[in-house]
Amino acid sequence: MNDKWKIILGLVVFLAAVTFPVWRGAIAGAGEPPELQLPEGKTKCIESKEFMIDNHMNMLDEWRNMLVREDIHEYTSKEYGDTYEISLNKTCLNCHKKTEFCDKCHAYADVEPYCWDCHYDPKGD
Amino acid sequence: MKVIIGLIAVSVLFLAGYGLSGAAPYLFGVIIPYAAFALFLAGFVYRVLAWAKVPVPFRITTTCGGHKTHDWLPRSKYDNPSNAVETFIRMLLEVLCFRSLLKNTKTQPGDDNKPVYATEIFLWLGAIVFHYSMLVVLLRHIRLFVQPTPAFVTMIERADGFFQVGVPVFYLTSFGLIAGLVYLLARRLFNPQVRYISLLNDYFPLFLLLGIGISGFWLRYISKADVIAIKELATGLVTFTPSAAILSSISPLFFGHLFLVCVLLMYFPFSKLMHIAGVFLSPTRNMANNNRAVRHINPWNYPVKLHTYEEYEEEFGELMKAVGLPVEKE
Amino acid sequence: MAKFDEMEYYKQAELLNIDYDQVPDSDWMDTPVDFRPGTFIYPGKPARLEYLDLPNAREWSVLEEDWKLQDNWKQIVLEGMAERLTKYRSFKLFMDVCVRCGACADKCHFYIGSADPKNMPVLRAELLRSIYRKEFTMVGKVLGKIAGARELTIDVIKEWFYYFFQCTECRRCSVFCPYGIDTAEITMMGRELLGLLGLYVNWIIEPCANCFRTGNHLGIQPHALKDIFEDLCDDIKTATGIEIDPPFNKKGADILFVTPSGDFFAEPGIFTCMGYLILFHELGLNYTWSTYASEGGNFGLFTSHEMIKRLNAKMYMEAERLGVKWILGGECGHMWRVINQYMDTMNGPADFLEVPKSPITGTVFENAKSTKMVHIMEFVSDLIKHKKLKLDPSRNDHINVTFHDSCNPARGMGIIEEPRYVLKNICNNFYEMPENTIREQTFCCGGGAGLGTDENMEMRLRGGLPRGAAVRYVQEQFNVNQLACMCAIDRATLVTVCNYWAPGVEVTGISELLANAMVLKGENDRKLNLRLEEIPGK
Amino acid sequence: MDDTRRKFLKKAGYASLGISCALPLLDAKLLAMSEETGTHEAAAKKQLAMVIDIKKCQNKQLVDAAANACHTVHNVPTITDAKGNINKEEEVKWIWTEKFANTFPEQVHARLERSILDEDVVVLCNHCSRPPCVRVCPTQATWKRDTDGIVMMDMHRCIGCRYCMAACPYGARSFNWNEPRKFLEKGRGIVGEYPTRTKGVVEKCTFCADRLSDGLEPACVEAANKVPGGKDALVFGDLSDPNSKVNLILNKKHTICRKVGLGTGPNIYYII
Amino acid sequence: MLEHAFKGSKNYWLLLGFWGIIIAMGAGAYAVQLRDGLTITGMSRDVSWGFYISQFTFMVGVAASAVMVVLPYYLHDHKAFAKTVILGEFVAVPAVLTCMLFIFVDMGQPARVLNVILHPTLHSVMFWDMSVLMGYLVLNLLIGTITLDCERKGKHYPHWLKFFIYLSIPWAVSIHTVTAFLYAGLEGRPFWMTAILAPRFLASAFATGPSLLIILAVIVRKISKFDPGEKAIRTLATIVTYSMLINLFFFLVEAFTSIYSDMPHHLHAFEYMFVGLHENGVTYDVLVPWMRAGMVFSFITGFLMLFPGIRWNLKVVPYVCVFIICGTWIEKGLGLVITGFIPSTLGHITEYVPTAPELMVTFGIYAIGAFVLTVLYKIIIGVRERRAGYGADAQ
Repeated sequence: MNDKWKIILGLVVFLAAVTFPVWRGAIAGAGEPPELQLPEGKTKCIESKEFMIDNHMNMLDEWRNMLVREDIHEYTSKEYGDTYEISLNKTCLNCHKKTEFCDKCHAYADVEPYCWDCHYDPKGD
Repeated sequence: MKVIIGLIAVSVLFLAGYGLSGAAPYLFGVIIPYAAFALFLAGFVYRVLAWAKVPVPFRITTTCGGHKTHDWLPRSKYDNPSNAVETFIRMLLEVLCFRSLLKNTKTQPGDDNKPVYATEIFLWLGAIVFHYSMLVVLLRHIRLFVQPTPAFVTMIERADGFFQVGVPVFYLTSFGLIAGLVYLLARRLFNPQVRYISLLNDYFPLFLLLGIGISGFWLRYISKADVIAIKELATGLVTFTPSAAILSSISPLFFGHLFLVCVLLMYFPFSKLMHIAGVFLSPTRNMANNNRAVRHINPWNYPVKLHTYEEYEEEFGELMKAVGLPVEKE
Repeated sequence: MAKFDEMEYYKQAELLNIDYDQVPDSDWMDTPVDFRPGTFIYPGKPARLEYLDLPNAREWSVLEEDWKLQDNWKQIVLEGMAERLTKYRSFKLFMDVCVRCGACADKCHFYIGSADPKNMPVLRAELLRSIYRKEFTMVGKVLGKIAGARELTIDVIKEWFYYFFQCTECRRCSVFCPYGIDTAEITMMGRELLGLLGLYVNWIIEPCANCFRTGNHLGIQPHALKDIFEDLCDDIKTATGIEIDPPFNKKGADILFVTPSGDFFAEPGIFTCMGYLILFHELGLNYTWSTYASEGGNFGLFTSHEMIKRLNAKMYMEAERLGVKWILGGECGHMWRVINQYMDTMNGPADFLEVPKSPITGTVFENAKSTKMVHIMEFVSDLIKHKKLKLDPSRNDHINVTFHDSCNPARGMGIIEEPRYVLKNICNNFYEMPENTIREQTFCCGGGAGLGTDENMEMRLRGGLPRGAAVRYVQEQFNVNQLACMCAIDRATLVTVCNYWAPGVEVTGISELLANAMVLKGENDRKLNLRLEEIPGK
Repeated sequence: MDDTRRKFLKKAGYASLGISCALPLLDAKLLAMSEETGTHEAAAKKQLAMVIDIKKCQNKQLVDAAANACHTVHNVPTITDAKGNINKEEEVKWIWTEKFANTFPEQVHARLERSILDEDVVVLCNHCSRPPCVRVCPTQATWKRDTDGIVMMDMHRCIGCRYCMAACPYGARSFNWNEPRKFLEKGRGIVGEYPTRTKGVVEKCTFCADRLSDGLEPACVEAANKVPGGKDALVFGDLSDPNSKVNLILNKKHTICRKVGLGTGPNIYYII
Repeated sequence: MLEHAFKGSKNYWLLLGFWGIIIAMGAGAYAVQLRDGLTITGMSRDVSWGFYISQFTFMVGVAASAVMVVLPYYLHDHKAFAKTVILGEFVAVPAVLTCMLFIFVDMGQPARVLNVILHPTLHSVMFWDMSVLMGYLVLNLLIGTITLDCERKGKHYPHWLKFFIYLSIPWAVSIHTVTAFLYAGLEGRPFWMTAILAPRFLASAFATGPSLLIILAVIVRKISKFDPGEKAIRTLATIVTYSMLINLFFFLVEAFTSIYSDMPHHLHAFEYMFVGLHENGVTYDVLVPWMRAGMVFSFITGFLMLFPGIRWNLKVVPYVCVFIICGTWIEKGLGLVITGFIPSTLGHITEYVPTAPELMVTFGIYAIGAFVLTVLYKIIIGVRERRAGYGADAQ
C-alpha cells in the first residue's frame, strides 16, 4: 500500500495551517500598528501611560462600580495625586476621541469591549 | 522524583525567560522564537516522513464491530470499515471525538471480588476539554499575528467570550485549558496505576503546558501586558521584519510565557506530543478491513523455506497408500 | 497433592486476592522478574528448532542463571530491532506515539487477573520502548533513565521472555487505545526478537515443527488422521444412524475444507468436527479434507511473521494441487486472523481459485473475492437464511447457551453477527454475557497465542478470570450450562477456565449444536446427541 | 422503615424546609428590617421623596415638559412600530401619566366624582421604602441606596430576567425589548452625556441620581417648574430633613400614596 | 454504558434526527432573538413573562416524576418500583435541563446569567430556584448514572450514594415549593399571592410527572425487551389518581376563595381565564377556550381514573395520561403565568399570544429535552436488555 502521497498531502495541509500567519503576512503585510491621536495640550493621563495601557479596562470597571454602586464621584490619581470626576463621557472622552483613540487600538488588538453598547462619544462615533 | 524534576525544569525555564530576557531581549524575543519555530517545522516534517518511509506490510485493522458480509446481517460501518469512506469517518470520529477513549471502562473488584467494569468517562472528558480548549486558545492567538484579524478568529473570540465576566472579558477556554491540564496532571499523580507508568516524558509536557497556560492567564487577566506592542512584535516576526525597538516595552512575564512556548515548540517533535500526527498514521485504525476482498501488497514480501507436498508425500506416501489415501506418485 | 500445573493447586480466594491500587514500591525498571513456577512456559526443545532451521538450538532452562545466548546476543537483538523498525510502520509508530494515558492499563485479562503492573499493555510495550529510546532516539541516548530509557541487559531479555509470553495477542487493549496501539503487534515483535536468540517456548515451537512436517500442529500423520475420522464416523452412526465416508485429498472437489487440528483430537473439539461431517454430508457437498493442509491454525502467528508464512503457504498450495474452486474454513480463532490479515498478502494472489460461491444457495461471497476463503459461519448463516437446512432447535432446549467471542475473529476480522445468527436459529435459549465482556470487548480465554499449556496454569487461571467471571454470571442468572465458541484454542482452554471459575458449564463448538439441531435425511430417532449422551425429553 | 432512616428523614425534611423557605425569608426579613431602621429611626440617613400635585399636573404641557426633559437627558427612546406609531407594548418610560382609577384603584368607589376618575396622574418609580423589586432581583442589579433612599439600577449588572417587573406593584419598570439606540437614532437622536441602554435590560426612574450629584434637581422637577403655573407641581426633597420642602407640604396638605396596603412604603406623595 | 447511546436501530437514529431538526430550527430562532432581542416574542411591558417562563413552570412539575418513584422504592421498599426508579430519575434530568434552558432563553442579557452566581443574592427567590434546580439536576444525574452503572456491572451501589438518594426526596419537594414561591411572594400580583400555590404545584406535578412516566413505561415495554413491570405502572396510576384528585380539590379551594369573596383583583383573573374580560367594548378572551378545555380534561380524567377498570388497564391508561398532561399543561403552561399579568398592575389589559419564533425556540428546547430523554432511555434499555442476556445493537 502506497500511502505516502496521502501523508505528504496531510503534512502540507498541516504546514499550511501552522504557517498561516506567515503566508498571510507575506500576502497582506504586517499591518501598521495604530497611530493614536493624542489630546492636544495635555501632557499626562490620569495615571502613567504604561499603567493606562495595561490597566485602563480595570480602571473603567472600578470606576463604574464606584460611581453606580457606591455613589463615589471622584477619583484621585495614584500617580499624580490630582482628582478627576468619575465619568467615561465627561472625563475620558473629554480628552480622547473614541474613533481616533479607543477604537484604533481595539481594532488592532481585535478587542470588542461592550462599553459601547451603552456609552457613546458625544463627539461622534 | 520525576514529578519534581519536571516541575523544577519548567520553573527554571520560565525564570530563564522571565529573568534573562531583560539582558538579551533580542535573543528571547526574536532569535529563539525563530529557531524554535524552524526546529518545530523541520522536526515535525522529519518525524512524519520517518514514519511514512516505513512500509505497512500487513493490513492489521483492529475491528471493533461486525464486518461486511451478508447484506442482511447488521454491521458496524465505522468500527469495522470496509472501504475508504467508512475508514475516513472512523478516523474522523477518532480524531475529533476521541471515540476510543469514550469506550473506556474502569476495572474494579465486584461484590464477590471478581472484576466488574465501571463506566469511566472522565479521562475522555478531561482530554476533550483540554484539547479543544487548546485548539481554541491557539486559534485565538492568531489575532496577535495577523493584521487585520481574520473574521473567523473574531467569531471564535465572541463565542468564547460570550459570558460577560470580568475585564478583559473572561474566555471559557482559558478555564477549560487549565482545568483540563490540572485534571490530567491530578490523574497522573493520584491514580496509582497511571502514576506507576508515568515518566518524566509525561510530567514535563504537562507542566510545560500548565506553565504556558498559567502565564498566559496571568498576562491576560492579572498583570496585563501591552497587547499592541506584542502584536507589533508578533506581526513583525511572521513577516520577517521583527522590530527590536518594541521589545523593551513588553513585560518580562510575557517573555517567560514566550520562552516556554518556544521550549514547547522545540520539544514537540521529539516527544510523545507527536501523537497529534501519529494518530493519523495508526495502521490499526486508518485501514479498511477489506483484506479478503482487496489484496494488500507487502513491498518486502520475500520467499521462505517451505515444506512442499512432494517432500510431504516422500515422507508419508507409503503410509497414505496403506490406508487408501490418494497420492500423486502411485 | 496437586501440583502447580494442575488447577486444583490454586485456591480461588488466593487468586482473587487482587488489589489494583497496590503497585510495587520500586519503579518498574528496578523491579526484577519473579520466575515462579506456574507463571512461565518451558523452553523450546533443540530438535524442534533445528527442524525449522531456527538459530541457537540448545538445551536451556528458564530457572537457570545462564540462558546460553549467543556471544553477540546484544548486537543480534539491536540489529533485529533496527530491521523491524524499517519494515513495520506499526512497530515504529507504536514505539513513538504512546502518551501513557493509561486507558489500556486495566483492559488486559492478565493484568485483571494478576494486578502485575507489567501486564498492563502500556508497560508491556514500555519493556521494548525503553530499549528503543536508549538505542534509537537522541533524547533517550542523552538523558537515559530520566527519559524512560534503559540499557539492554540479559535481565531485560528475561523480562521480555516472561512478559511477551504472558500476552495472548488478544488485542483488547487496542480497542481502547486512542491511537490504536496494538500490543499484539508489540508482543509479536518482542517474540521475533527473542526468537533471534533461540528463545522459544516449546508449547509453540513444537506445534510449529509438527505442522511444518506433518501438516498439523499435533503431528498427526495421514494414516492416523484417517483412523480418527473413521472413529468419528462410527460415533455419528451411533448418534444419528447416518453413515458418512469423508473424502480426503480428493482432486476435483469444489471446496477444500480446512479446520484447526484441535478438532481432530480431543473433546470437545471432535464434536465440532463431527458437526462439520454431518453438515457437509447432509448438503451433499463436493468437498475434500486434506492431510497435507490439515491445519487451519497457525502457531507461526505466535512465533514470527516468517513462520506465519511458512506454515500458511500449504493452504493455497494444496488448493492449487487439488484443483478446488475455493476454500472453506472451520471454527478457529487465530487461523482466521491469519487468513483475514496475512494469508493473501503473504502467499497470494490465489488467482488459480474462483470467487467463492455457495453451491447450495448460489450466494457469491464478495467479501472474500480475493482471498477465496469463506468462514464456516458465513457459509452456514447463508444456508439458514435461505432455509436450506431443516432445523429442530428444540433438540437443544435442555441447553442454555452463551457465546464467547474469540479474540481474533472479533478484533481481527469482525465476525460477530454470524455466529449469533446461527446460534439463535439452532438454540431456543441463548443468553449474552455482560456487555464489556463480549463482541469487540470480549475477553481472552487466557490461553491464546500459544500459552494454553499446563506449566503456566496459574497465569492461565488468572488470565481466564474475566471470562470465567462473566460465564459464572450467566450461569447464576440464567442457568447457562453451555459456552459456545468458534475457536479451537478456546475449546481446549475454556474447559479449564470453566471448570475452575464456573464449574458445570460445558464448552461447545457451534457446529456441534448445529448438527444436533439438524433434521437429517434418513436419520434415526435421535435419542443421543453427538456426545452420545441422552437428549433429555427425547 | 428503620429508626435511623426515620431520623435522617426528619432532618432532611427540616433541611429542605430550610432551603426552600427559611433562608430567602430570613434574608428578605433582614433586608426589610434594615430598611425600616433606615427610614424610621436614623435621621442621618436620607430618604428622597417627591410630592406631586395632581391638580397642577392636569396641565398637559407641564406633564409633557417633565416627561420630555426626563426622557431626553436619560436617552429614553420613544419606541415606535414600523408605521411610526407608539408601540405601547414595548414602551420604555420613566415618568408618564395614568388615569386616576388605574393609579389609585383602592380609592375608586362608585360615587367618586367623575372628573377625578378622568384625571391624569403623573406616575414614576415610587422609590419604595421596602421595594419588592430589590427583594426579588437575583443579581443586586437594583438596590436601595442607603445614603438617600433612591432605588438604583445598575445597567451593567442586570441580566434582564424581568422578575422586578413582575414584582413591582406600580408598573414603574420598563424592559428594553428592542435595541433602544435604533429608536433614539430614528427619533431625537442620542443626546447629552447619559449613556443609552443595551437591549435586554430593565430600566426605570432613578430620581436623576446623576443630576443630584451635580447639585441639580431631577429633570422632571426642573422642567415642570419652568412651565407657567407649574411651580410646585412636582416637589422634590429629603424626608429626613424636617425643613425640606416636601416635609413642609406633607405636614400641611392631605396627601395619598399608591397601594399603601401592600406595605411597600412608596415615597411619591400625591396631593389630590 | 455510553456506548448504548451510539448504537441503535434505524428508528432510534431517525428519532434523534427528528429532534435534531427541531433543535436546529429552535437554535435558528434563538439566534434571531439573540440578535434582535426579546422583541421577537409576544411579551410586552404588561405581560413581561410569557411562554418561556410558563413552560419552565410546567416542566418543574414534570421533573417530579423522579420523587414519586424514588420515595416508595427507597423509603417504603416498594419492590415493584425496582426497575422504574431509573426511568423517573432519567425523566427528571432532561426535565430540569429544559427548565434551565427556558430560563436562559428568557433572559434579556443571557451573556450575563453568570451574575446570578457571581453575585449571589440570598433574598431573591430566583437565586434559590436556580440553586435547587441545579442541585436537582446534579442529584438525579449522579444517582441515576451511578445506580445504573452499578446495576450494569452487577455491583451494589456505593453506600455514600444513599445519602444523596434520601436528599433527593425533600429536594424534589423543594424545587416545586421554591418555584411556587417565585410567584407567591409578589404582593403586587393577587392571582399568584396565595398560600396554596405551592401545594397546587406539588399536586399537579405529582399527577403530571407520573403520567408521563406511565406513558414512557408503556412505550418502553412495547419497543424493547425491557419490561418495567405491570405492577409498577399500576402503582403509578394510583399515584396519578390521588394526585389528580388532590389537584382538583386544591383548584376548587382556590376558586372558591376568589369567587366567593368576590374581591375584584382575585376575581378578575378567574374571569379572564374562563369567561374573558371586557373593557371599552373590547373582549379579551384568548385563553378562554384553552382554559375551558383544560378544565374539562382535568375533571374528566380525574373522574375516569377513579375506575380501576380504566386506571389499571394498560391499554387505556396511557391515553388518559395524555389528557392529564394536556390538562395540567394548559393550567400551568398557559394559564398560570400569563393570567398573573392580566390585568396589569396599572389595570390595563394587554393580551399575550406567543409569536412564531417564540414557539420555535420553545419547541427547540422541548426537542433538546426529548433528545436527552431519548438518549438516556436508550441507555437504560440497552443496559437492561444486556443485563437480561439479550444481544446488542449492531449499528
